[in-house]
Amino acid sequence: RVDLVAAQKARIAELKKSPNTRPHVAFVSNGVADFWTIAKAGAIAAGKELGCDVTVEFPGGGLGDQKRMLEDLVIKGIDGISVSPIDPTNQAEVLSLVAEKSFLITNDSDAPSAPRLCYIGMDNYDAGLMCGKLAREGCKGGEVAIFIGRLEQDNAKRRRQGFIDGLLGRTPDATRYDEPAKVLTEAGYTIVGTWTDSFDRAKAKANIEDVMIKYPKLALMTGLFEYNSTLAVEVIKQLGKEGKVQLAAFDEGADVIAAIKEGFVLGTVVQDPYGYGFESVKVLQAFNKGDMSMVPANGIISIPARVIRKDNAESFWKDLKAKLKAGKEAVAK
Amino acid sequence: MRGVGRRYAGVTALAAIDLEAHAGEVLAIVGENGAGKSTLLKILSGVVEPSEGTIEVADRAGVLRAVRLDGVRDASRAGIALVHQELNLAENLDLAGSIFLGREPSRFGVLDLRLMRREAAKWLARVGLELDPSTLCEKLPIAHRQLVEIAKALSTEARVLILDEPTSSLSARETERLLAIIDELRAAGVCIIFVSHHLDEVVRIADRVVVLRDGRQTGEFLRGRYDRASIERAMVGRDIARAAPRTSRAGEAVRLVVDSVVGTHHRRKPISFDVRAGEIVGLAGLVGAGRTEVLEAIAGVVRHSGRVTLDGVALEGDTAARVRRGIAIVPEDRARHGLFLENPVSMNMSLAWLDRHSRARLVPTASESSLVAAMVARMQLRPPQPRRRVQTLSGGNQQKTVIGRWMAVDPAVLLLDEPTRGVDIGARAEIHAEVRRLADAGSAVVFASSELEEILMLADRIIVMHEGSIAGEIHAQDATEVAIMRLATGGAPSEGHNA
Amino acid sequence: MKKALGIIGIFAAIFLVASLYGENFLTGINLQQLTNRTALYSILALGASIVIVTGGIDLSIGSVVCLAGISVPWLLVEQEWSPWAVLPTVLAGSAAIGLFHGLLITKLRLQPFLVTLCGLLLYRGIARWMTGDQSQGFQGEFGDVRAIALAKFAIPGIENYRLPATVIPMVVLAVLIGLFLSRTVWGRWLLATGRNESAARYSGVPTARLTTLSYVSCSLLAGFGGMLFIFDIGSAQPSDFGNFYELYAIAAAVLGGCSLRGGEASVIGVIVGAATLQVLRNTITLVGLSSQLEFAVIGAVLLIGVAADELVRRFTSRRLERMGAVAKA
Amino acid sequence: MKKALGIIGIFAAIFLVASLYGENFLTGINLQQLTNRTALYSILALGASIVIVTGGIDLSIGSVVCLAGISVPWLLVEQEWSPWAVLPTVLAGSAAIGLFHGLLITKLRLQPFLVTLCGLLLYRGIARWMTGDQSQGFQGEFGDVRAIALAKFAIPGIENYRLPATVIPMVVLAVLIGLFLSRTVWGRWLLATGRNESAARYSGVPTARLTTLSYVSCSLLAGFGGMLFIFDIGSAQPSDFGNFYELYAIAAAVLGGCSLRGGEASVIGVIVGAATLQVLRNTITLVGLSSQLEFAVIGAVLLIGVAADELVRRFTSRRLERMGAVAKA
Ligand SMILES: Nc1ncnc2c1ncn2[C@@H]1O[C@H](COP(=O)(O)OP(=O)(O)OP(=O)(O)O)[C@@H](O)[C@H]1O
Ligand SMILES: Nc1ncnc2c1ncn2[C@@H]1O[C@H](COP(=O)(O)OP(=O)(O)OP(=O)(O)O)[C@@H](O)[C@H]1O
Ligand SMILES: [Mg+2]
Ligand SMILES: [Mg+2]
Repeated sequence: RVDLVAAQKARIAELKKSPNTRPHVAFVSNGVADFWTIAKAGAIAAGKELGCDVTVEFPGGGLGDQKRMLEDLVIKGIDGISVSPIDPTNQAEVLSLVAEKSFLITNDSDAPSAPRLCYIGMDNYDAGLMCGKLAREGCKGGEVAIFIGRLEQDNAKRRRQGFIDGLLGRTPDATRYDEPAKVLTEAGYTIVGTWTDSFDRAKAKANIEDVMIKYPKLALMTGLFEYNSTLAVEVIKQLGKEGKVQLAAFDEGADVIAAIKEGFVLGTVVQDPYGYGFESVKVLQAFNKGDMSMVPANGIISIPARVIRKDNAESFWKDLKAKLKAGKEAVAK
Repeated sequence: MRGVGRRYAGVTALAAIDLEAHAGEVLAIVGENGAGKSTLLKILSGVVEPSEGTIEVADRAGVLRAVRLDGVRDASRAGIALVHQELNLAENLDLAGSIFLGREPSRFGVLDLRLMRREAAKWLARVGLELDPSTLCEKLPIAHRQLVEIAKALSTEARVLILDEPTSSLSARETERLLAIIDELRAAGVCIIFVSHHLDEVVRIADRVVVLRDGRQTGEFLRGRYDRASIERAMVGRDIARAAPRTSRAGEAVRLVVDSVVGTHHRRKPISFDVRAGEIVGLAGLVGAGRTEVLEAIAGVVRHSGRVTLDGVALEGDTAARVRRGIAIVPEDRARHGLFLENPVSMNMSLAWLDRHSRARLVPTASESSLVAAMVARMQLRPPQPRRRVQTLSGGNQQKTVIGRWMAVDPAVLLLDEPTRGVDIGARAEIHAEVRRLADAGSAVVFASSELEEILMLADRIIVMHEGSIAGEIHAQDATEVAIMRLATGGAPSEGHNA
Repeated sequence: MKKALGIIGIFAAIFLVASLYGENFLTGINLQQLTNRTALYSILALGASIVIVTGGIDLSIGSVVCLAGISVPWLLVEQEWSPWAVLPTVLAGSAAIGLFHGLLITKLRLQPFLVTLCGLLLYRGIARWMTGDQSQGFQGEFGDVRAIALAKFAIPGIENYRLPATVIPMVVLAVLIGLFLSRTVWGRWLLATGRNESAARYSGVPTARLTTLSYVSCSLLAGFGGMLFIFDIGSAQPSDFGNFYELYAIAAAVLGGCSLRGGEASVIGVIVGAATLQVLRNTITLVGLSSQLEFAVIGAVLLIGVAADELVRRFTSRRLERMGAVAKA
Repeated sequence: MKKALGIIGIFAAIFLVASLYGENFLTGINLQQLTNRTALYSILALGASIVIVTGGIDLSIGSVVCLAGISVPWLLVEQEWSPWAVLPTVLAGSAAIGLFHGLLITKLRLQPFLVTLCGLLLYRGIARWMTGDQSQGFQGEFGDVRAIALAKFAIPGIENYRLPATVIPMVVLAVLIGLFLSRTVWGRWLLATGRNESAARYSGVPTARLTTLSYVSCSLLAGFGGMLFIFDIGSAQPSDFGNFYELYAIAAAVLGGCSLRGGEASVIGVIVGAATLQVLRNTITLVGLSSQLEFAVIGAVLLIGVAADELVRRFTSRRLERMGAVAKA
């Protein structure tokens, strides 16, 4: 690993003398989601602004698909890849392959043990913590249900743990792990369970409905993936439970933002996927010019999450729309 | 028909046929297997397109007009109906549904079920089937299905009725009835074209007989100007040898014992009989008498109670286990239970042989092809091409293929259900000779046939069945059609014929 | 009806278990949601069963659900079409997809499995490309259009349960298809074609046209179902919306007594089949099993159910046989 | 061989386009990766084709891949079994799954579609439950075991291309299955069973045993394939590993000339079919089409390919008929 990092650095030093005039870099997500289309807009915008070619890939079929895309990109002769590894501990080979033939950086979820030159993003545990605190402010106790697409990816686990720790007011510790199957009763809250849906939205919606039926006194929900929150808003409206069940949301679903403005959702924690895409391309472009100066010593370029509440929802939404529009136009060209 | 011909890749099934058929006439078409009879009829009914030639049909006013028969609908519009050689029923429909399939009485697309059932009952009665029109077809034995098809063709009240071997799976009583119907239709001015290998029927009913050979018309006989032998000669090109009577097998060891067998399928009464080495036993009876079920029980195709023993050892297990012991069964419905239609003749013929002649379970390719070549010659398959798909063979040649499969292995017990259904007279004699040869070598043979003529020709001993039980036994030398029929219809056995 | 008995038994057993062990299973609101879900999936399953009757199969149902469903908010919100234009366009498009399948299968004689598998890939691909992988939603608007699927009708005398509007198309379709199959000429022809295509052809049945019709109906229902799904869910992501729905639809049809060899169908069975799957999923949540176990439980319960059904059937038929034999003797 | 001609033509066309327009398509390293992926998917497709030959279908392939694949690192890493125990256990377990399917299908006469669909749900459910939905990986260890799938052999005289070890099982299996089907009595029986089950039974073929055998082989190969996949990928998530692989496997088999009605197979065709799918996916990335379009392109290309194949076939057979006629005239 050390060798590969050093080798990449040496190649960057080399490039200082003869910079790559128009590098071709890639941004690889960990799946298909709106989150990633925003990131794509950022990456494309950066490519346009900085003068490099950008390929964006969304692997729809899990680990195997991501591996294949990375291999094919390397074969294609790409000049740098920013990837959101699905399972960093076990993807050592393919990440090393990228580092060997190209430049490797990570975004959204980190792979500290891989030979990556830097990580762009934030800590999902911290974001979860923010969401938990938001929930704690708005709801003083009672039954709580957690909805999440699936639990096996690292970022999901950390986000969930952060939420729990924030809600229950524990001292932050990212290594803690509460079994999803166990009912947690602590500090006046009862976390009745965590429900997953493997990205099937009809199923996700059914989960929320079923849980609200099973626990008529449910006080608070959280949807830790974008669509979980969107669907929670939908179900609350359909069952007429506005104000009776609180929701601490995640990500920037349009319906969620609208509901925050209306006032029956406490708020949402948003990351900055646009920033992930933009920074990724910017950093990779710099590497190709022989410049490593923007990488801090700890290798983490932090793009923190934000909490959106009723007061800043409107301005956030306008800004996001503008960025997306610019991204789409860039893709069209 | 003028200059009608049909070619398939590699063969000319039919060439330059000129044919006329008149209203109120019964035209019989005869010929060896593969002569092109079915092809001719299919062209007439719009199922197959001719490669060349034209067809003219008289309209209601009696004026001939050239028609293009593209599909069955055109043909039925022109007043033509066909009963196919092979069964063609959608078995998930009831009898009424089958009879009216394609032209259901309806109002705005909604079925008039009552009218349908009533009409269907009428047509079923016409062919002598006293069944509830709402019975499902899949419950019927093959002969009844054939009658349903005939009822269906009759119900179209077509001006040209075409029957392709309608009697091949019927027994004497149904055949009589069909011939009577044909007579009535002729009197009503319907033009009837029919194909049969049973020349006595042809002689009795046809006004005119056309002989086909290798796709060409080789002879035409008018009523009263021919006899059976002359047709045979025109068809086969030689006289057919009559088999010599066989010697008695009374002294041989008993090979097959059937002891109080009841098939669970149709709940019959217990059946018991035994067969000696070298003996050929014929099962006679009317449609539905239970012959098929007896044969299928022996072969283990249907579950049964009671015991079947071969050479003193009980036969147990499924068909695979029994076939390994030397049982062989030629089923009644060759297309469904006998053949792999999309596969070549060679695969169909060598299937049973392989199991016994493989070394280390490997297919002995060279000896397989020589075996198949030998069997094709022995069964006189036409065309003699082992690589031809069975689907493209004529009905009779398909039957020879199924029988050939078992002839290749010299089974200890050969069970034949309607062994020569659709087989021409020449080939029938050859098949009979093969069966006798097998028996002479010590096998036990049991066969069921609806053709009394065949029973009398082939059997050493005749077991007559009636409504699921054995009505009596007759030795070949005492047997007459009358005696068999009396037993088969449930009448008391006459003196001296009872075994 | 007889064919549906098996699945009705399985359904009853599951329903009983759910009533006993599922928290709040027998509440009006839960039954209301279940009715709604059953209606949505039934519409797909009815479509699948029409194709299965002809002995064919349609693997593209899920992708058509996705493409048609996604198109509705995409056209309304992004392209700003009027609802009056969107709904007919989407339905016509779905029917066109079915026509395309039908023609490939009957004219070119390609295998249905292959054609509709390519369809599965193709339509999802088109949906993803069309939307740029962006999830599509109504953004809180078009409440009036969505009411088609979201409306609930109070039933006098019953508390807490309001009848979901989606039941109406389900019942209408079920009755129509049921009557179509058992009472119309074409339905007859469809059944005959499924069981023995050449027999039907020899009887003058336009088999190619009927087969095509069945694919058109299936895709049309899938498209219609897709619309109702998106109205119900509110938004969807093109890469995962409708994934595996063809399997649920086909499973419901097969559970309901359709044979994949063709020629058999039971409309009631299909609906009970769809309901069984939904009650099972609901029960798993209400009983409190982890959602990881959901798949395992559904698979196991269905397998045990059909195996038990078969064994019961055998046992009774053997008893009948024996009784008959005794009566005869 | 003749059955495989169509897919060979399609493959050749795609390969040509890829060579012309794909960046670095014809490099050793790319061809090496393609060989490896083709080998992995071929193993599944060969299994699928054995079941298809009998006229059956196995929808559980992807889930068996998942369960078997996930079990390997789970047993090695979490349960700390020795590799010598793990591999035989996993293979035996896979075979047991096939046996279970085969018995349900032959003894209880349940529909293969239904049985294996339940299997699809069940085995994935078991995998998810067993691992608690945690992704399983080798955590950088067990390099020696993984070498089974990861080893690459230099070929003297060829640069930049090293032959992936996975090709060995693929070739061995292909040759064995090819010989089995064409040269052994059992193979002959299997084909006969697929063509006409009842005719086979009347001919003394032990059809039930052979059908069961085919399901055992299919699941065994799926399990073996799953092992190779996980060795290759290094880790997998129980909720998505192997999703849709049954469709890829069946598609490869059908493209390769297997008829879903049974009785026909071409081993070469199946492998070329699997290779076609892999080259297509690779080409899409190398040409630089967006991954959103991947599905659409695969679906469209396959559909056009099989349609063209059919048209060519018809045209030539019509010509042959006419030529035959001329020769005779
Ligand atoms: N689809 C086909 N493809 C190729 N050859 C065919 C096809 N159908 C029929 N033939 C050939 O045409 C010839 C005539 O067949 P046809 O079925 O008309 O004979 P047939 O006189 O009815 O015989 P049988 O008495 O045995 O029924 C045969 O040689 C047969 O092999
Ligand atoms: N109730 C039934 N259900 C299903 N199949 C039936 C039923 N009755 C008859 N069959 C079918 O009919 C076939 C003929 O049966 P059976 O043994 O009763 O008559 P048979 O004496 O051989 O008459 P045939 O002259 O028609 O050959 C059976 O093999 C079976 O396939
Ligand atoms: Mg004929
Ligand atoms: Mg019989």
